[in-house]
Amino acid sequence: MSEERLESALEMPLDLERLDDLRIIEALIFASPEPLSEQALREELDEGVEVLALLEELATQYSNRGIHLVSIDGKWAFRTAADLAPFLTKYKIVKKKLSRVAQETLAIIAYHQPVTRAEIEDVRGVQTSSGTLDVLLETGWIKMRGRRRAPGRPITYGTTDLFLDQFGLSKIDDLPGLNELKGAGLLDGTVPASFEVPSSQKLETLMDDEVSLEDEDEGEE
Amino acid sequence: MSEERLESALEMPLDLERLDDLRIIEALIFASPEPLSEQALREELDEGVEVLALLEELATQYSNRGIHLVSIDGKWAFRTAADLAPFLTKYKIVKKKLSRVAQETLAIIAYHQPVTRAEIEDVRGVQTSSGTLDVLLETGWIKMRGRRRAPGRPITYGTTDLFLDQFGLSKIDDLPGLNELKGAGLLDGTVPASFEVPSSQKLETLMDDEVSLEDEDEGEE
Amino acid sequence: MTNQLPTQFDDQWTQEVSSENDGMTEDDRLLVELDGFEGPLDLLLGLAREKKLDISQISIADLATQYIDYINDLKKHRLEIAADYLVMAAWLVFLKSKLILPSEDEEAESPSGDQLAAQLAFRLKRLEAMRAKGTELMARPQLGEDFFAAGSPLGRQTVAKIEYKAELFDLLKAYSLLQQRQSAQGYKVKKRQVWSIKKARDRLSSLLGMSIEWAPINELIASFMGAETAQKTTVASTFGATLEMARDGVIEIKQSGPFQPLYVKSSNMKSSDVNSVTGSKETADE
Repeated sequence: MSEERLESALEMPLDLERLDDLRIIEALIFASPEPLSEQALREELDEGVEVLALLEELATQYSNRGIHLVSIDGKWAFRTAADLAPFLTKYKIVKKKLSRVAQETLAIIAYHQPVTRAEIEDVRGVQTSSGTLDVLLETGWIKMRGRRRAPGRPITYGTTDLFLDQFGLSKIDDLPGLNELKGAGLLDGTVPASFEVPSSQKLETLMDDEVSLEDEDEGEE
Repeated sequence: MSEERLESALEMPLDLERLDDLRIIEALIFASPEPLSEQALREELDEGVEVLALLEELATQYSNRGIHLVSIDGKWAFRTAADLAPFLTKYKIVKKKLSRVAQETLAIIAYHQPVTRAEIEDVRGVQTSSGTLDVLLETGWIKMRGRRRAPGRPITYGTTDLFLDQFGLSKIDDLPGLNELKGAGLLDGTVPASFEVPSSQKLETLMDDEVSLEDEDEGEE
Repeated sequence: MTNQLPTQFDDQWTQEVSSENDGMTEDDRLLVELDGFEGPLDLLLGLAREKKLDISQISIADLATQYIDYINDLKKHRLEIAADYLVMAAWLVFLKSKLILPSEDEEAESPSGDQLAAQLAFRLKRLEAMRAKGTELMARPQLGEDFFAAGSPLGRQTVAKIEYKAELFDLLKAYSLLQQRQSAQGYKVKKRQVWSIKKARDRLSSLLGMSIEWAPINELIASFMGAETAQKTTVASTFGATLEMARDGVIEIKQSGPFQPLYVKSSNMKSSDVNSVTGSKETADE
């Protein structure tokens, strides 16, 4: 790229008048609040100045800089180079608390993984909006693990390492069990027998009734 | 001029990474509505990038173009070349001219800062109407800097970055004739010893005999 | 020495001073002139500039004389002169006298005439310098007039990145509440079997109707006692029913002592023989 740059720079006109015209065009376009048409530029320059040729020359000179001279609908403006967009984008971090529904869903996934959407709904007793799962997937705390070997081959969800990180758990077994929840006063009354903390061994690999997500063929058989 | 141009162009770095950093800096400054500080640029680039050196290189590359890269109290911005003013009249913002009194007061603040109202009056030999300071504060060229550690804790005034930008100065040391005035002792004399013209570094921070405006408590003691 | 003159300085003094020979009347001219000055220092500077271009070369004594003459001239025309101009004139008279007096009279504490003159010269030079710098600043190329910023800085696109917060406690709490909610939903309150008093009374009437003598109430109850859970309600209701029936005079109750079995029998036999079997039979027949 730098070689190209050198080349284009070497093409700079030695003709001073032409150089001045280039400078004027450059400044006019830069200072203009809107893209400038050739006509508008022509009006500012001496008659006979080949505006279009100069514009193209300028565009070439800027072609590998951080700013490009671009033509938008026949009007000219400077714009930052498209490839630099990532450097020009500012990321603002907005902290948001997980909604109660999302908290519940995340907890179900954590305690019951691998779990399908239907199973989540069964535990919650209400339908789960896809938005909730999307938000949770966005947090990076849950992932799609695979598909259940069952009619419809539903996707199974589970927690990620990031989840363990976020909640300060070293493994999924560290999630408090039934008795601990009771002990913490979080739980009283009857709890279904199905309540169990999945063991981390189970989580590493796909379960017997799970197939990998990529393994689409099997699903279509 | 064209020869100079060629020379500066030939100085373009062959090192691609450096070129990319130059391009990023170029784009960032171009996109910013306000002059960008070196610090702000540094935050966007990898650690260890010599931002100042790159900025100076960019400034050289632009030195004979229609747009210049200028430094305003350590902040950087693109500005059209002053010699092209006649071609850019259509962008002129018609502003109310400063009165003679305001001009004089602005000069006193610029050359004597940080300066109190009483000191301004001492130089001018007349009372300064609050209207004059209001007009100047409104331009954004001067600001209240702090309070002098002196009886009555008078407010001190100084110039802003906008002032430097407005008058094409890169730092307060660049005020025309500043050194001669200093040499002639015209910037000190009947005024307190602490009343000296600060260098650009000093402008950022309060002087020894200044306290911040917010620091009201100290005044009430 | 800080002076006050509320009028705005508009740099008219050169013009005004040089217009001495214009067709204006002298009074008008002087009035306009003084109005044009921003205080005594400014007037002094004006007078100095009229004499010489270089203020550092000017004689302060001469300048003082000039100023005093000028003010006296104004006074002659009985023009109103702002007090600070007069104060300056008085001070300059004092300065002149000091300059003329031999310096050995000077006390160490008060500044000499030369020092005062130097100070005044300094102030004049400083004011002139600042005035010049103001003009010089304004003559510089200015942003928005001679050079320009980008006409349409696009700024930087801001992308909001949502970072979700959640504590383990919140998660556990949510899960526990959920589980409790779910288990509460699964629990069905069984309908309690309640033996109503009316039912007990009906049953008792029919049983006593068949009985002709005192019958222990426990046995009567046992004959129609249902499930164990219903035991308490049956006993309670039957007892209530017997009391009700006794009040109505339908039956009679007897008990040999506290916590002893209760006996009941139909009372519709008018006979006082409570042991009469036939009586109770008749009652039952009715």
